[in-house]
Amino acid sequence: MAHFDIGYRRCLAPDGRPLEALPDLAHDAETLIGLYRAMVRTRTFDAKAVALQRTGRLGTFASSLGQEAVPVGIASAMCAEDVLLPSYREHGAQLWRGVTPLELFLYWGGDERGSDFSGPRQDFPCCVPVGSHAPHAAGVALAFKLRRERRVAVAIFGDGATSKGDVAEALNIAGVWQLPAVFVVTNNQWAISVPRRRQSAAETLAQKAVAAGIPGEQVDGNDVIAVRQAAAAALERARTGGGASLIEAVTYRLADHTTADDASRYRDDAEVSRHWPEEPLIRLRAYLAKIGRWTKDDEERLLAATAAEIDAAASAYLATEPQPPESMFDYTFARLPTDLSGQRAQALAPVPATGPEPMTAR
Amino acid sequence: MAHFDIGYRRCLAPDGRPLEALPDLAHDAETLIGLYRAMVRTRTFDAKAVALQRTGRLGTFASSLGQEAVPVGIASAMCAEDVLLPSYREHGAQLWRGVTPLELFLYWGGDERGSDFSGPRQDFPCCVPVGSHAPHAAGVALAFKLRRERRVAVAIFGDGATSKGDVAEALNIAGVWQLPAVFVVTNNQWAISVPRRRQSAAETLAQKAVAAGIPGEQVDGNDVIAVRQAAAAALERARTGGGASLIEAVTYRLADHTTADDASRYRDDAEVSRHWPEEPLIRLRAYLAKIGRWTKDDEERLLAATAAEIDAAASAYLATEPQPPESMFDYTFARLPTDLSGQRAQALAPVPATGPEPMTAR
Amino acid sequence: MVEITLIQAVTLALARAMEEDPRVLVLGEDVGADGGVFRATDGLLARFGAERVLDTPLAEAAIAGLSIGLAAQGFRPVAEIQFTGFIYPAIDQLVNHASRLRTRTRGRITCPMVLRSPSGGGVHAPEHHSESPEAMFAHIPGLRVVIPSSPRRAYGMLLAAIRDADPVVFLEPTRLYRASREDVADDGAGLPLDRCFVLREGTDTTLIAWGGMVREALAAADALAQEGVSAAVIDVATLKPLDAETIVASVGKTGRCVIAQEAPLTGGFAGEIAARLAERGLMTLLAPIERVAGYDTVMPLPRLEHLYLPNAARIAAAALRAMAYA
Amino acid sequence: MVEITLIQAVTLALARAMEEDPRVLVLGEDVGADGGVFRATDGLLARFGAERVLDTPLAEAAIAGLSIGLAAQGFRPVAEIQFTGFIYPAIDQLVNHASRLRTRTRGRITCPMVLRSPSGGGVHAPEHHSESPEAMFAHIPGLRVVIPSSPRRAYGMLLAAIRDADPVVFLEPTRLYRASREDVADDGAGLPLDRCFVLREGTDTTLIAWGGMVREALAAADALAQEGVSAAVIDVATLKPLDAETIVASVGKTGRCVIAQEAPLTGGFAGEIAARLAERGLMTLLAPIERVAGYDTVMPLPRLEHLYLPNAARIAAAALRAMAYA
Ligand SMILES: Cc1ncc(C[n+]2csc(CCOP(=O)(O)OP(=O)(O)O)c2C)c(N)n1
Ligand SMILES: Cc1ncc(C[n+]2csc(CCOP(=O)(O)OP(=O)(O)O)c2C)c(N)n1
Ligand SMILES: [Mg+2]
Ligand SMILES: [Mg+2]
Repeated sequence: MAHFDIGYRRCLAPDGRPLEALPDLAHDAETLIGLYRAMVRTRTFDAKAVALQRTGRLGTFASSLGQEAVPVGIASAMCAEDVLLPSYREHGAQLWRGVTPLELFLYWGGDERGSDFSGPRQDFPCCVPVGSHAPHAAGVALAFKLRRERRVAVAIFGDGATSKGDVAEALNIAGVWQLPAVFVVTNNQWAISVPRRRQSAAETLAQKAVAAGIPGEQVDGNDVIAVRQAAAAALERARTGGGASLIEAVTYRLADHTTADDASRYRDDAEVSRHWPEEPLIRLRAYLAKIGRWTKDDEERLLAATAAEIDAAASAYLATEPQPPESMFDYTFARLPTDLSGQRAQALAPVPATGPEPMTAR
Repeated sequence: MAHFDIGYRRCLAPDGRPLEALPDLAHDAETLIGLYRAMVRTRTFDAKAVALQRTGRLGTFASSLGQEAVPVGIASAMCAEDVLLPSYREHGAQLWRGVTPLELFLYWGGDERGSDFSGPRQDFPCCVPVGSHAPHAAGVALAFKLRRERRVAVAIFGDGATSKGDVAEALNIAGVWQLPAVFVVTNNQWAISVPRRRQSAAETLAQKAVAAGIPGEQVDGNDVIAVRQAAAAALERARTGGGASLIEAVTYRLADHTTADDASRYRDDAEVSRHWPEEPLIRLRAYLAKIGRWTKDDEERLLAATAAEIDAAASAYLATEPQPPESMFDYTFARLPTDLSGQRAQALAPVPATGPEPMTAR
Repeated sequence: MVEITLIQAVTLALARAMEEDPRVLVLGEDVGADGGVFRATDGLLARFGAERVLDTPLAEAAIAGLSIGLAAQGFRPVAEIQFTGFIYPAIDQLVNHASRLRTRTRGRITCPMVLRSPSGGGVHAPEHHSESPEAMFAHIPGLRVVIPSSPRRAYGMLLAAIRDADPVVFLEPTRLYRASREDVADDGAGLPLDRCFVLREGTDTTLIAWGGMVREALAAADALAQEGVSAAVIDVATLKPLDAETIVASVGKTGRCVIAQEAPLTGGFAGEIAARLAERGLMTLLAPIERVAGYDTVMPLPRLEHLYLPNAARIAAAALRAMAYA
Repeated sequence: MVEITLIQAVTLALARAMEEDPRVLVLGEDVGADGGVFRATDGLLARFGAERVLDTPLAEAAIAGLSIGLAAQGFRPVAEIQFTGFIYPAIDQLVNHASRLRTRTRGRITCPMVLRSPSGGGVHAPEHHSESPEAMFAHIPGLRVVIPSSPRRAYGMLLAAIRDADPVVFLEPTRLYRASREDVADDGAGLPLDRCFVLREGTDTTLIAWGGMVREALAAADALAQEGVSAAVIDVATLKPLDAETIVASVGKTGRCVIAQEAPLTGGFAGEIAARLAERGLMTLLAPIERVAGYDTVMPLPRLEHLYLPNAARIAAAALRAMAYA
């Protein structure tokens, strides 16, 4: 016989009211302000990216509107030497870890240099094939374990990803090898048009951990304090030899799936409206205001500064020349094989080429 | 918060002593004798197949020695119109359902006609790529559900298979769509050389069900009464709209993985010896003897009859001419495409071909 | 008869097939209320209900595996893989099961299923959304591989694929989805799945293409005509089983050819066609067989995509190179 | 120097690589105590310990994915997929990640990993144990595809593959594992991964093969010699990147060729080689390019396997057909 419990963690109510005994973190206003700034920065980046896409100056983009507490909460609990393996909706975590807004714009603008992070050099690039980075996290964690480094691999993916075999395989291996890895499910209730309840009959997604014999926990993903606490606990466990765990952060995707999506085809505006009051910025701002650490002025200054930073990055992005044609070839292998050098020469020859078409599709 | 329990079912102790309150089935001696006969028949088939392989007259073969209670217990709880999706070690279930020993010999002898079952026409052939038939079971079950048929798809696979993404994907889908499917893990403690504890940190394999939100149960897989009871309950649930479930039958692989394997490389003989007293035939025979329904004479008559049947099938197998060369082509598509008819003609032309090499490798 | 796009033709064929055969089901990610990310299944949920239009969980291997189970049970599943960049987890099911259930069971269990997927680049899509892996599928015995390149062919070939008794991988060139319109009669008429389509006759050279490259080949033929070169254009359309006859016959007449594929050169299906010609048409060739293909590199992200994609200019240039021979 | 088999050469190379580079790890199903089902990793666990020889759970996609994570972190994982019939679930990781991490990150993250797998038929193995899917891998940009066909080449090419900075799919012809012995010096010398091996010079025709077909090509050359036909034999060995020069040069001299592959004909790598010849060597060809291949059918179960597999006789017959030309 075996028994399992899946816990749920929440520190602040949606209106910012503290619940029960708050963790120490909740009394560390400087840190909370840092988290708030990061969430605002993420939202500002998202808004700018959507605007650029709408005006044909960026490719298809996946906004994290309303989910900012998850990537920020997770990343803020990580050490610099840990490795992040994000999916495509974790700009918040990437920005926290030092990926620059310019790099992110480049990536989403269709330029590989955007994944050549100047900051966290070992972090993985965005993973588009859903869930397929989960096994990489196990591999990175195995590397840490074998080298006896106190580092942790952190993979973030969505509720939809939990249906993928890759994720189950990775969790299982991380479990049996007690790897220093933390897997985070950003349950934003939707995988494009498929609602959470039609993705799995599991009452929680945290219980995917049970299949792997690792701890699983659900957390209010709009409560950045709770997310960070859960992440800190999981990271600490991983760092000290306690093995892998799974965190399900329950949030809501307020935006369309991507700029190529029209969510009104499959969900009511009313549903979206119902979730707005629960979004994470309101909550932390209200709490900070309640404890006297955030004013309207602070807010305005922050918005202005963030907008200026992101706008400058956008301008730099728009001013960036495309890579030269040979860049197509020069990173395929460490050394260009003979068989490819002919193709390279051909591509560089002044052959007639049609110009780039306008950026439209998804 | 969510809670889960994984139960364990056992009816007879290894020495045949009844435990607690026995189910009705345990008092139905005719049925039990049928189960006993089926297990003996399975073991006889296995022994013959190994003997044929050892003498170069059969291909690589996977024996189910010691695990007979699982396939027999499961198959005996199924209805004829249910569909079985076996892996490669479920001869016991196939034989129960009407696949003939001759067909099984043909299959393991390298002849496709062995999968053209005369009996259960809709049962799937053996599945060699581990776990890859689990999604087929979900598809078959979906067909039943859509047609509103009271039928169940039953997939059987090993402890190793539970690490495969396919199995997790299939369980999850069967869960969310409440499909009439039963998934059975034959946990025989080994996946070739990898012991159960190094396959997963999960305390039980039954708890893989938790990830899918379906019921999971552990059962003593050497206790055919318990296996059949568990199967009957899961089948009934599936048949009456209650959805899918998972049964972990805990048993032990007494044989080498296959005839190509040498288990002494990775496990002690002592471990194997320790498990012999728990094997399923002893147990049921002892119980039947205890309740006065099985004698030495019965045993001898059964062994003789079974040996005669299996020997006859082996002779028929050995006397079966190979298929004609055109059989390679004639089942590739419903109608032979022009592009293939040229190849067919070429293959049938009296081209020089080397003869078959002796059967050796794994 | 109405002028419709290729994607609309796909929808029309799906609806027709579902109308005429209750065994036909549509399944995949977002095929229901969303109508598919490209709208291929738009309106089908409303019309045929949730038991025939199934939104699956996010699991491509299982989508293929489910389809196999359904097909084995007599349904005619038409599964959508959202982009071919995500089809790879389904390959195991295609190779090891879908394509060989018939042969493994000597015809007892069969697998009449269609796996549809938008394929190819040219639409400035994100990473992994511009793949052209058709050659991988064309190497799998027991599978048909079909790529339509016009609304009419999409309609007729999809109907034929759904009606076929065996598994079909049906790749739809994303960049042609809305590229042009054509009159398509919703008459339920299928098109053969073992025949190339000669789109244009010609005497000097034969341009051979499929999918997104067909439009480029036609444009190249126009350009060549300006230079006084008469180019035949063949849409291969069904890669497997291949209609080598039509190709060999055309090249037999013209003596020259250019085979265009969007996929990376090495190991692509253009190689197979070139090999067929080198085996069977060698003696009629006047010039080397030219292949115009993607480079053996990962397709660049959108900003440089146009430098990667073969186009009419490259095809025409290759044809002119060949014209330089006798 | 000792006479060893191909499988022993694999073991020797693995041990050597592990000895000389602590970053080299071996992982896969049953690679530990069991030493691999073919014994490729025999003795490595005892010698290098459980932190460098890892028995994985049964999950091929994850084996590839783990290797990617390890490689990104600077390890040099050598993963075993037990049979190529079970490699398909790993394709997604190879296509979408291993082969493109370098290009996606402009060289920031790389993926020096080797995926080894016994490949091909001819050993009377069960279903799904006789696959030859090399062409699928050879179509993936950013991947190397290597198939040794002798103990020495197995040793040298495996060492080179492990030392290579990029991912390599290393397919080992099962039927050659114990087919013959050869002196192999354990000198740590790698062999190039971008070069074909000319095993025999010849003047009338060129026999081109890889893997299990190399032995058949050599036997065919012997048979042809008896008929007075001088056949060069080339072991392609590295399919990607392809050394087209060596092949074109040989066929340029002989004017005729037979390309032998065990895989099904259509979409196989022989097509690529034929296409290269048709592009670059066309004008020197005296006869059509002959391909001898498996049929476009699922490989039959062992009882009929010998009827399916291309062999020396079929290769020789094709060569003689070509000899009939001028
Ligand atoms: C393997 C794979 N299949 C399909 C897709 C197409 N796709 C992109 S995002 C998405 C939904 C993902 O949902 P979820 O995992 O919940 O993440 P979210 O987008 O909500 O952040 C799908 C189906 C993909 N990228 N990868
Ligand atoms: C996908 C896949 N990978 C590897 C193999 C090779 N293989 C055959 S059986 C086996 C072990 C299976 O173990 P388990 O699932 O416990 O079943 P058992 O053999 O014990 O019945 C392996 C690795 C395979 N058949 N399929
Ligand atoms: Mg989601
Ligand atoms: Mg087992």
